[in-house]
Amino acid sequence: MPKKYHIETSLAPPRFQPIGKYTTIEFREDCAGSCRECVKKKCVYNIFKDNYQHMSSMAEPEYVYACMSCLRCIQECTKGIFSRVINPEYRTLGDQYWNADIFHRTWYQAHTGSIPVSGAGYRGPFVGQGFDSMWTDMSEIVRPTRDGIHGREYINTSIELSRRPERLSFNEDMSLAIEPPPILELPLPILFQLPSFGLLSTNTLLSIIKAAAKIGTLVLIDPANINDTFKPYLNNLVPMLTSDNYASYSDIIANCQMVELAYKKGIEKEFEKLRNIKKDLFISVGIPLTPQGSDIALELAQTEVDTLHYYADKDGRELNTEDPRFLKDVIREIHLKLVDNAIRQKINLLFSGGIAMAEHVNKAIICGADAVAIDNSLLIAMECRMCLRCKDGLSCPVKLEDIDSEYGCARIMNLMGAWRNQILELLGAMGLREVRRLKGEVGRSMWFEDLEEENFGPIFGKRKVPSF
Amino acid sequence: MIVGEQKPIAEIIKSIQPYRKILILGCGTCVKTCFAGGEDEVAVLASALRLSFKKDHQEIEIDELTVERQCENEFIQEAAESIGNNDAVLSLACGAGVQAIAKRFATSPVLPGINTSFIGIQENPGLFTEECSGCGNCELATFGGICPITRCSKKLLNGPCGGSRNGKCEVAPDTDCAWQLIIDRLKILGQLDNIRSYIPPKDWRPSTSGGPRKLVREDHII
Amino acid sequence: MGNDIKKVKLPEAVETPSRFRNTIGKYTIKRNSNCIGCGLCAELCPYGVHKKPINYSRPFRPVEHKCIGFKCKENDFYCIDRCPAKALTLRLNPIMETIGDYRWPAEMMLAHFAMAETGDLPKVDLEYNLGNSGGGFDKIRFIKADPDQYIELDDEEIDTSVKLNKTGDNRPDITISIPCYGGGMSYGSTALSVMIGRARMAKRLNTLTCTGEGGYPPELLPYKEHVITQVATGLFGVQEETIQRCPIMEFKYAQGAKPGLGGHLLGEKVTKEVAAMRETVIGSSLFSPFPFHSVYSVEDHKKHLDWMKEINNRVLCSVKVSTPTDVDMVAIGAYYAGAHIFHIDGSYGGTGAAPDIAKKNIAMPIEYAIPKVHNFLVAEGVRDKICLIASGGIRNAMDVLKAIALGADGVVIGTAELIALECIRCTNCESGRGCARGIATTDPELSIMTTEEYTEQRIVNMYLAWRKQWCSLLREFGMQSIKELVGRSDLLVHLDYLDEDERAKYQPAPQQHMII
Amino acid sequence: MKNKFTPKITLFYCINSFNESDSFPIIKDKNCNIHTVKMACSSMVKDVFLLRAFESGADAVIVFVCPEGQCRYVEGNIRAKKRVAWVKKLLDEIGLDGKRLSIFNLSRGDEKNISKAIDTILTDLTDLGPNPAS
Repeated sequence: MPKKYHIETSLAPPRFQPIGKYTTIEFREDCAGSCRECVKKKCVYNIFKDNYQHMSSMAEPEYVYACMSCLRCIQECTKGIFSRVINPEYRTLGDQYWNADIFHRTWYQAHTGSIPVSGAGYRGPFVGQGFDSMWTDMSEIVRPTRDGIHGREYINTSIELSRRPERLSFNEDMSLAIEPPPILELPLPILFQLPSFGLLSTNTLLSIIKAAAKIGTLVLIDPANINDTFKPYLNNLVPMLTSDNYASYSDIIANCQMVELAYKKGIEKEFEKLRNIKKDLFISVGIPLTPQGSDIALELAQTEVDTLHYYADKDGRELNTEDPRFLKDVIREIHLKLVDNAIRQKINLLFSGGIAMAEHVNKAIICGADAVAIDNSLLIAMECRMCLRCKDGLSCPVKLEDIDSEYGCARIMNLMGAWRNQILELLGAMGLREVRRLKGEVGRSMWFEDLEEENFGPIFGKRKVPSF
Repeated sequence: MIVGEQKPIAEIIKSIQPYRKILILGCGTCVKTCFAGGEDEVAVLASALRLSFKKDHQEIEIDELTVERQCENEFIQEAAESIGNNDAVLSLACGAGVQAIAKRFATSPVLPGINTSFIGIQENPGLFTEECSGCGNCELATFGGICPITRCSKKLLNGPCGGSRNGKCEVAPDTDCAWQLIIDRLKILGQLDNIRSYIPPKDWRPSTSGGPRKLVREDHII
Repeated sequence: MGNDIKKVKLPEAVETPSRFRNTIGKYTIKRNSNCIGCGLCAELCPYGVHKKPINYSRPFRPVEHKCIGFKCKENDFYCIDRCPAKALTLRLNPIMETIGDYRWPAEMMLAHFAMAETGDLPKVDLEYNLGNSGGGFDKIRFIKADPDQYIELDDEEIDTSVKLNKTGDNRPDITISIPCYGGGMSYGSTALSVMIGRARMAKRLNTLTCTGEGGYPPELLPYKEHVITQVATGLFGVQEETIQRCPIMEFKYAQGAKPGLGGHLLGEKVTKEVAAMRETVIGSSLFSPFPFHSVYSVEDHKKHLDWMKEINNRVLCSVKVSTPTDVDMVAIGAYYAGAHIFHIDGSYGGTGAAPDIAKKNIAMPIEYAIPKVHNFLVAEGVRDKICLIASGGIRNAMDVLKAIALGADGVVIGTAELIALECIRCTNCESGRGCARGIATTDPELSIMTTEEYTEQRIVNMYLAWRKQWCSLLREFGMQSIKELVGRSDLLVHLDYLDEDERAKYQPAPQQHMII
Repeated sequence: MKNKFTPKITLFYCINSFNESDSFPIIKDKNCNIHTVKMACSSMVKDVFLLRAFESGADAVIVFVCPEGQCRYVEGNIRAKKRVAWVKKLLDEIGLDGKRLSIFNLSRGDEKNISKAIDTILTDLTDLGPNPAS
């Protein structure tokens, strides 16, 4: 039996009271006191009890808690003294793309390592921007995996970030006539990179790096940030270099598996020099995701690069353009351009920016990515609220800079464990045994525009509102 | 229920002066209902006292606890440990509650934090009125359910005095004349005849004048 | 119209108020301490918002969910203006923004509470036909009917029945009186009183309900002619006799909310009763695998149907699948295997517990799947030989009609029935002790919150209210039977497919930003 | 007591009376440390919270509530006002001076009055001096 890859999870409760979604408002004057039916005592989730304990132990008032919204206190209070509002803090949590719901789910996963499960049906909009306008397929009857639960651990999520020869050739004695390039395999199609904000103290970084080392993935990191504490983990670090500065980091490069070079025209000239520092070095080129992305891909794919890493903005959109497209469409374009030129298999495509939920990983891969890199999610896993106070030099409400790296590592591992299980859920439903099979498998997905045209077109005619 | 009102804070401060560790003990029944001694009031008083002592640079430690009912053994037990840990108990219960604590805890000083006002009801949110004097011999049946002993300023049993004006009492003009209420209500009930009969002078022996009262239920004593 | 119109006898609507002391209203009314207890408000309000019992000196706290709100201002009984002490204040209830979601906004839920309470359409101005999801049913409208088409018929004269056996295979002609039947909710997933109450409802309305996967509790036996037995991948609680006693058996391949993922009943939920029902061991986790381990092809599938038909020679077979890209191919496969009913469950459907990632992302919404399957079956020339049933995200009476016009014969309803029982979609069905509102739970303290009578009558009431909406639309289009509506997608428009001036003629799609 | 000091102020506000992110600049420029507590409705400002704010060292406590008649819960701001009055009395009794606590009816974005309200407090505080119980 093949060895099963598994991400160890363990409970890692939050250090700070997470921002709850609801606040119960209480009109105490309407209650003349000692009701034997008091709903506070009967709360199924013991929320009032906890809240009182909370209140009496706090120097400062804390009136917000995580209510599970069954509304029973509101509906059963004999005096009707309760009402409920959405916690004002919750409203301001995150932004349009990184919304409060994503925070809650990420916190939950980082806390428990479990995948978010709930009752009732889907609660969100019919369709949304970007990844929210595609659905993944499932196979109704015939499936190669054994079954949904027991077969799942055999689904393979590993990917490669090393280039492949276009074809093999053999000598007359059937021995290989070429030397195949070395292979870099990651057990998970997810890499880590650092967000553009946050208190990235040694502790914070160490949490991320330890987690990467434990689950066997890589962290993209500015080499200036690599201090002695991180040296034992160099194997899991990918220094982000420029053609101007890499020479001064040769000692680091010599100990890394992979490096990333910032794109500029003619960057391929540096590859050989880099490999002179370390033979078999895997090289990725970091490219901002712009409308020129696919041209650059085609150009670089001919070179000795292993991976192209495209950076979208934090919401997964193109940079430097008036009308930015979303990752979903750009990945597809780049992927197809390489396919059309019969060179897609040679290199690997890595995308980052806006990967906020497990489903984004599958969907990015369906669009044609080999892997994705995540950033903000790593901090959110460590309780970050993305309040960006740190950008103004203000204190962090969850003291991210002081995080214990073992604890931070556990939170990130929990998140990744939960994400991987969700990736498996989707793969399992599709009947796929390998995440590599998913790459560019658009046929195993359903896109909003296609579904509308195919099923509504014959009934309603032509869409007058261009998508949404 | 028993209606009470918190004592002026200055008086409370004075009474707890000799002690450094105080338990403020609330009562979750009557005095909670009149916003004088429930959890919330305990918390407010504790906070105010801490502030007051800190302002004067005095040391004080304050514990907070509210039991369901201070006048009942079962509930007092819950407080035993906290009472033992403190120098004194500031009880926010009615006089009965304060004494119940004093009876159970022989060596702990108990201080009252509440003035027990009367037996009454909440008429409207925030308005409490006295309804019963505990006179020991209930005559409400005669008076249509309105007590002249409690609610008539002069405690008249045989009809109103001559001072009733527009349904208001001459002693306290913002108070309804109890006799006006009695007569109006008896009219509605068709029992106006009730007040034709002469009510003899009230026997006050079952009331407070007879010394401390005691109620013995033989059937409950084993 | 001739005299041959048969009148339908409908069950009686019985006022069945909320189980909870305080109801939730769109509006909130506060009575402050200026109130002099004159009771004028109680005399004035025809909706029963204010109550002042005889002999009681002051009005009770207002019954907020009955208040019709600001539009009452025009009436001479508007309590806010008439109160002599100016003691009343009317506001939109701020709690509304904390309830509901894009698919089931607060107003749709409150309206269903009201329907389930009264058996009639709500008097309060609530939007109950459209959700806020910004697509699918929420953007589809019926065209304005030609006034000449209108037919004058009583509700009792309109036929809303659906024939479930169209094959002509000499098996029973089961006909249900409304175009809806109840979705599978297993023993253990809901309170037993809810399960039995739903069966009683099915009997009263002459429709069906379904056991779900988890066995056939004997309490259901009195209603056995109205109970579908589900055969799902775990085969839990499936016995020869449960198949012998049922009018319809349902082969569940997948559930719309979690397509392609099996089920998993946690060990702690496998109580003595559940274990006995499922013929398993107490306390050990139960997996419903995916897919049927004995079905890897249409031929395997046919074998199963034949097996069922052999065990019970009057049973009809339903095949329940979710909605992948090739759902049309699966449909035709099911037809050739001998299914009477092909049941597609869309991806936005309900569940007791499913990974959020599955609920949102796997398989297509039902709005696409219905025309896809319907048109394919038509093209194959077999559409009139199989009954097409849709489910998964069908929330209200208009959704039912839209689904039928898109090509379904009828629908299966799950969530809406629970909403009638005052589910508020808090989504915690499985967590902790289960449903805090006593619906989807077997916790001994919580599950006694619902009774069979309550369940039965609330759902009957809701369907009676729905039926009024169905009849009114059918009348508009001059249809005497709901069967005439099947596949009439020409009567539908989609707002996004209209020019702007044309679109303005229809009610716009609600597009409110929500915090969910 | 009249030495210059940087006052610590705790500000409770109802979200309909004040928007921290919009009006933050006003606060930032004042010569004081302001700690803010956001409330969904001003009726959530219980008396004990006001006292606890003083206990944790505030020199003054301000409550911003929405204009009268505009509370979404009808009476929330009136309740807040009454509680503030009650706590003011209590503060006077324990000798902490009720002037340290004040309440203002404001609407979102009314920056002139927000600024004025804080200035009033700061002026008062120059007379009152630091919280003697901090």
